[in-house]
Amino acid sequence: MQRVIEIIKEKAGKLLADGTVDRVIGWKDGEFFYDPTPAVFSAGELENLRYDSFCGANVSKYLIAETKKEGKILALLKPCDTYSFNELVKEHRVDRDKVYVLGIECRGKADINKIRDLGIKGIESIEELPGDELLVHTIYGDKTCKLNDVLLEKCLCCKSKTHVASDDLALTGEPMPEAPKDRFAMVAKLEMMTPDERFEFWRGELSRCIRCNACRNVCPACSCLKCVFDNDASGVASKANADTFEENMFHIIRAFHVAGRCTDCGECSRVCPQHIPLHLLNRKFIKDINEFYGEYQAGADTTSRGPLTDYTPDDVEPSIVMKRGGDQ
Amino acid sequence: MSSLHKIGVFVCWCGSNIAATVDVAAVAEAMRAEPNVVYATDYQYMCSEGGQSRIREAIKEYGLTGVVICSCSPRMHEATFRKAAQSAGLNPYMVEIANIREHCSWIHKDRMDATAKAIVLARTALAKLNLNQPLTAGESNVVKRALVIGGGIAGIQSALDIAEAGYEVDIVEKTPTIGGRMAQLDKTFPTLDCAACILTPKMVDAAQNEKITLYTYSEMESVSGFVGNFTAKIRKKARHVNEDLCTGCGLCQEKCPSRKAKNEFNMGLNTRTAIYIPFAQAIPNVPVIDTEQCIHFKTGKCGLCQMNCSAKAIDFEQQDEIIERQYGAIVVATGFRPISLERFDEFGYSQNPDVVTSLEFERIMNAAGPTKGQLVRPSDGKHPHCIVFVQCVGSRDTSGCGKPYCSKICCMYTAKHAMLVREKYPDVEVHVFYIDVRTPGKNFDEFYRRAVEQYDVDYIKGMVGKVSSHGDKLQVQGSDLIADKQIIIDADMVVLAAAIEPDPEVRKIATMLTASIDTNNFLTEAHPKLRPVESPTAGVFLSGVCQGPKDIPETVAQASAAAAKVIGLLAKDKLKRNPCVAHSDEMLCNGCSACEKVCPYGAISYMDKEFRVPGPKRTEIRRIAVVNEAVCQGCGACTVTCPSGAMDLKGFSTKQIMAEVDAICR
Amino acid sequence: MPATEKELAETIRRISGVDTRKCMKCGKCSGTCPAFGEMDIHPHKFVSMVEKGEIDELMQSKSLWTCLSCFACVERCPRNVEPARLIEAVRLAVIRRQGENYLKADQIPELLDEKLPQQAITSAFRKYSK
Amino acid sequence: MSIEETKKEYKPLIVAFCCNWCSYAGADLAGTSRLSYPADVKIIRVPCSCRVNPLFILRAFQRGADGVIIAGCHPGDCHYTSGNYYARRRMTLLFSMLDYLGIERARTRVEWISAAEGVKFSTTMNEFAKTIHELGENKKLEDLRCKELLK
Repeated sequence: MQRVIEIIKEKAGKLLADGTVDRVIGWKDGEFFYDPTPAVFSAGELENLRYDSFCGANVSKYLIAETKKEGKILALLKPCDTYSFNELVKEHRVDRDKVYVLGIECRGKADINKIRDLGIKGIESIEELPGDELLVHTIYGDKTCKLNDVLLEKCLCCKSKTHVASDDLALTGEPMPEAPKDRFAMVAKLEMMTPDERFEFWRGELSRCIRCNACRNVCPACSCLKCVFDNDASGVASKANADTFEENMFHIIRAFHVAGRCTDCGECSRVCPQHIPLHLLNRKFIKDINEFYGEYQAGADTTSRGPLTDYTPDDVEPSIVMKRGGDQ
Repeated sequence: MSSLHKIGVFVCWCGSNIAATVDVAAVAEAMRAEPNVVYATDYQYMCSEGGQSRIREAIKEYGLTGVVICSCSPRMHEATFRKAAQSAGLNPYMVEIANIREHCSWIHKDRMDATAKAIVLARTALAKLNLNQPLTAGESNVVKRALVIGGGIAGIQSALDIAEAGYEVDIVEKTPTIGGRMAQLDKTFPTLDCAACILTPKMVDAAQNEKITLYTYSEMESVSGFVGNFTAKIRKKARHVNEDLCTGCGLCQEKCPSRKAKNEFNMGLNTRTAIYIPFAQAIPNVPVIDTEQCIHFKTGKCGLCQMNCSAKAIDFEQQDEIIERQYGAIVVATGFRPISLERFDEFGYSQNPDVVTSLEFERIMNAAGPTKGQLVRPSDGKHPHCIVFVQCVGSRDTSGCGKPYCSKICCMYTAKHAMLVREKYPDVEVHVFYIDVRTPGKNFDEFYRRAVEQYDVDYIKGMVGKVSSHGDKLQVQGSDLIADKQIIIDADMVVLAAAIEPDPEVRKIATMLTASIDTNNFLTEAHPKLRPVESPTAGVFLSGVCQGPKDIPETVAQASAAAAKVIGLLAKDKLKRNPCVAHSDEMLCNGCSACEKVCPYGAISYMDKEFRVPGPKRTEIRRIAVVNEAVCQGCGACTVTCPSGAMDLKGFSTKQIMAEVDAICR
Repeated sequence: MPATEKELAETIRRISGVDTRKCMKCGKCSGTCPAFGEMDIHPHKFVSMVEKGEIDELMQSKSLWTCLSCFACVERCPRNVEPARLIEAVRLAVIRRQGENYLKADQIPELLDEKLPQQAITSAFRKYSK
Repeated sequence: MSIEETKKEYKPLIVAFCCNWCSYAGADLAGTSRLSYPADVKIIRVPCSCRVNPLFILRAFQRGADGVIIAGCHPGDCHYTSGNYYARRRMTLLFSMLDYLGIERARTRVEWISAAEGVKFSTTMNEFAKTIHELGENKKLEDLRCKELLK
């Protein structure tokens, strides 16, 4: 059976050759082998294109800048990336006409930390074996592990294996496994804690924040020309955490700004160097939106109104917060 | 920026209203110590000429760049102080009010607490003022044409007055004729003129006035725009009769074989044909085909009307027409209807045809009504010998079945009915159950007393508990509170003074106009006492019962008052706009369209604009939001939905509100 | 037990949950009452007496026990004043004060009437006994 | 009670955002009707409840507010037709988030108060002030740095 990277290269090559697109956005080797980096390739550079279990990065945000340029670009989008892509199209941030979307197969992406957590030390490189198995070359010899045991958080709760935007697909035909985990389980667990326990939990998590802004920079919804936190005129500008409240404020506002627009792509948590589970903030908003205003998946289409730019006269009152689960 | 400010603070005593609880001198002293404050004083009445001249003098003497006034609510005197500042050469939007009366001295008793709070409020106003920008109100044109929604006496009077002043007026009436409720009435209190005799000439005037255009059998489709520049779409429903050709001969009506429809004009007491003119004096005197009843529309057969019409006016193919027009002002005169009595089983209204509402009774007494003015029972056509009137049916009712308010007109029309019955039929015994008889109005109480003293109407202080059928009689059980007795009257007819409610259409229209409406569906005034004929939405005026229960004289007075307001507006060539509008910082705007989605006025549009950027390309095209300042009303919904903070509101900017928060939490 | 009539009136308002000030004195309760003829004090007067604090007279009235608790007055009142609830509360006050039941079990046989529904007896017993 | 004691008595700081058309006018009516509520409540006038940015609320807490209340026109009665509907969604989600972060739920509140509801304004503020008084000082969200600056 043909590997997906070969299908991608073949299709990309053809599209470049016939002039449909003049460049391709995908991934190339990064600093470390487990850290492939989004990159743009022109014809003739395709041999550097990489796609494997570590290509978790979502390239859709790069299309904002890319579609400002001349010509058409081929975007390699995993199913979850297509949601971000749609949301960006909806918000007029990406020019749909300048993108050729190749929806690519995804079997879930690996988290290097989870491989390390399995006790595998001195990792040098990893090879993918058929049957969703990973062959790990270490300085102590080769080890194997199951991809399913080392999935990224966002893949554990994969929202869909369907491409919601695509001009063509690159699939091997093998079924893509569905998500094994309920994505709101942790949110629900937190909700059932006492406020003091929740406060302690978040204090513990958020106080680790070093305000590196990685979450913001990677987030496809955080695509403002200038972030309010960088804008002196906004009155909330701050680059560093000067006190215990700053990171609360930053993360609440950031989550609020993307509420109703966040597709739950999970990039914020993936890139956080402090391993703060930032997706739990976004998922709280998503869970509330679903419960209060009906199921809504940002990026499922490019036309519907987001829940925060919409209303019904019979919406729940804010006092519902007083009546919900968890002790007070 | 803020360090360049020179601010004056003026603390008002409001006589003892503020000074009794707030140490005004201490407030002035505390403010004197604040940065940027170069002058602070207190004075007995800041709003008086003396107070205002102090402001003007201080602005000149100290070269003030801004003024904080600690006084009553800005809703009261903000405009006064802005004017005073402007006359001394200061931008009127460089004035901020600290509300130390309604929000402080009047609600706090402890002098220390109140003074401390007054100082905080003054500092808050100062913090905001430090960030104020001088604002200039833009101007917009005024379309010299008015729209009146509703063609009852209120709408007709407003339209006539506006036309009299020389402006074009359109009346939109949903029924096939103008005239409204008044056209259904028999006599009018307290003078007992016949309603038709005084109304129909006005209807004719409206029809013949060249400045007035009537759109009957028409409904409002949509309204957009703003004061001076509304755009309305009116749906002129298909009458299926060509208005230009029809001569109003009425032959079609005579020939129509479909005769089962309830006659709305007679409150369903008799029937009418499918093609019909609601009543003899209807304007326009052109019939309408009720397509639900018409045999041609139901089966494709018949067509008798068409065959008999020598003017060839019947047009089965006629379609609804949408008329789009610009207006400078809109008068709402949508009127009322009696409430449904479904929830008042105790009076047996639904079970017994001889229990009628007052409006039905009005039709029975009317010479042009279903009984030709003969007082007979609807059930058997017999002459009644005893009639019981019940007042306050569904009015002043907080149980949820009726309306909590007093319907205002029932006491008088019940007295009128009682009197008319007794005059025409002295053999009929008349009893009136009342809770209170409310007769404020010129010659009103005299009128009611005449019913009692001259016409011997039996007024019983008490309420009816139950009406039940006993043979061909109605047994009315009620209390007589003066005698402390429960009494039973065997009556032939019972007349219920049902509460009135605004026409339900008004809610739809209020939404179109963004005019506020209260829990009872009455339109809200801009000020209950001082601006009673204006809606809080600029350019929308209120006429008649849509604003609150009222009788004909009051309705006409309000209609003329609304017309005067409209004339005042249309007489202007330009209108000053509210400068507190949204604006978007194009350097921050992402063009994401979130603001457009939440804007209730459609004031935001987008454009592609070329921007300089670093790099080899030098420029790039970006999509940015643009606010139409003439349409924006300054709610600020866009400012919060904008993630980048590009959208801000002049006069209530993010920085200003943050500064207020900081000042309060200092 | 509250000492003064005024306090008692307050207690009655509280336990009945009736706000007597809402009454607009229309008399619809008395116009509705099927037991009006049996009463010495009529429903509308009940409300005003509680409002004025004239509780002692009320407690001794015949009406207190002739009210059928049919709740017609409650149903019809346009202001949600609920006179019958007030009457029930006064009744309760009497029972509490006297420490004895108005209706005793051994009295029931002599009151029995073929036409009387069982439920009425049970409900009366519940109402008039502690 | 000596002056010292008065000073020590806990005075909560409550920020109330009131829309110009309904709730601010309701507050005016409470004043005109002399319906008292604690001086702890300080009102900021905004054109509409939809002008209230979550930033303002967080900022108030950051600067030491113990409670924040937003008052607007009743749903359906907004002067701008729909502003309070948007505010309702925003505030529901924001309050739920604050609760999720462990901040006491009762510190934030939204009330719909019309221009005619002076009594409701006063009772709401009395109740809210009482709740906040019982909750005590807001320690979870306060920015200590701001307190330091004051000293």
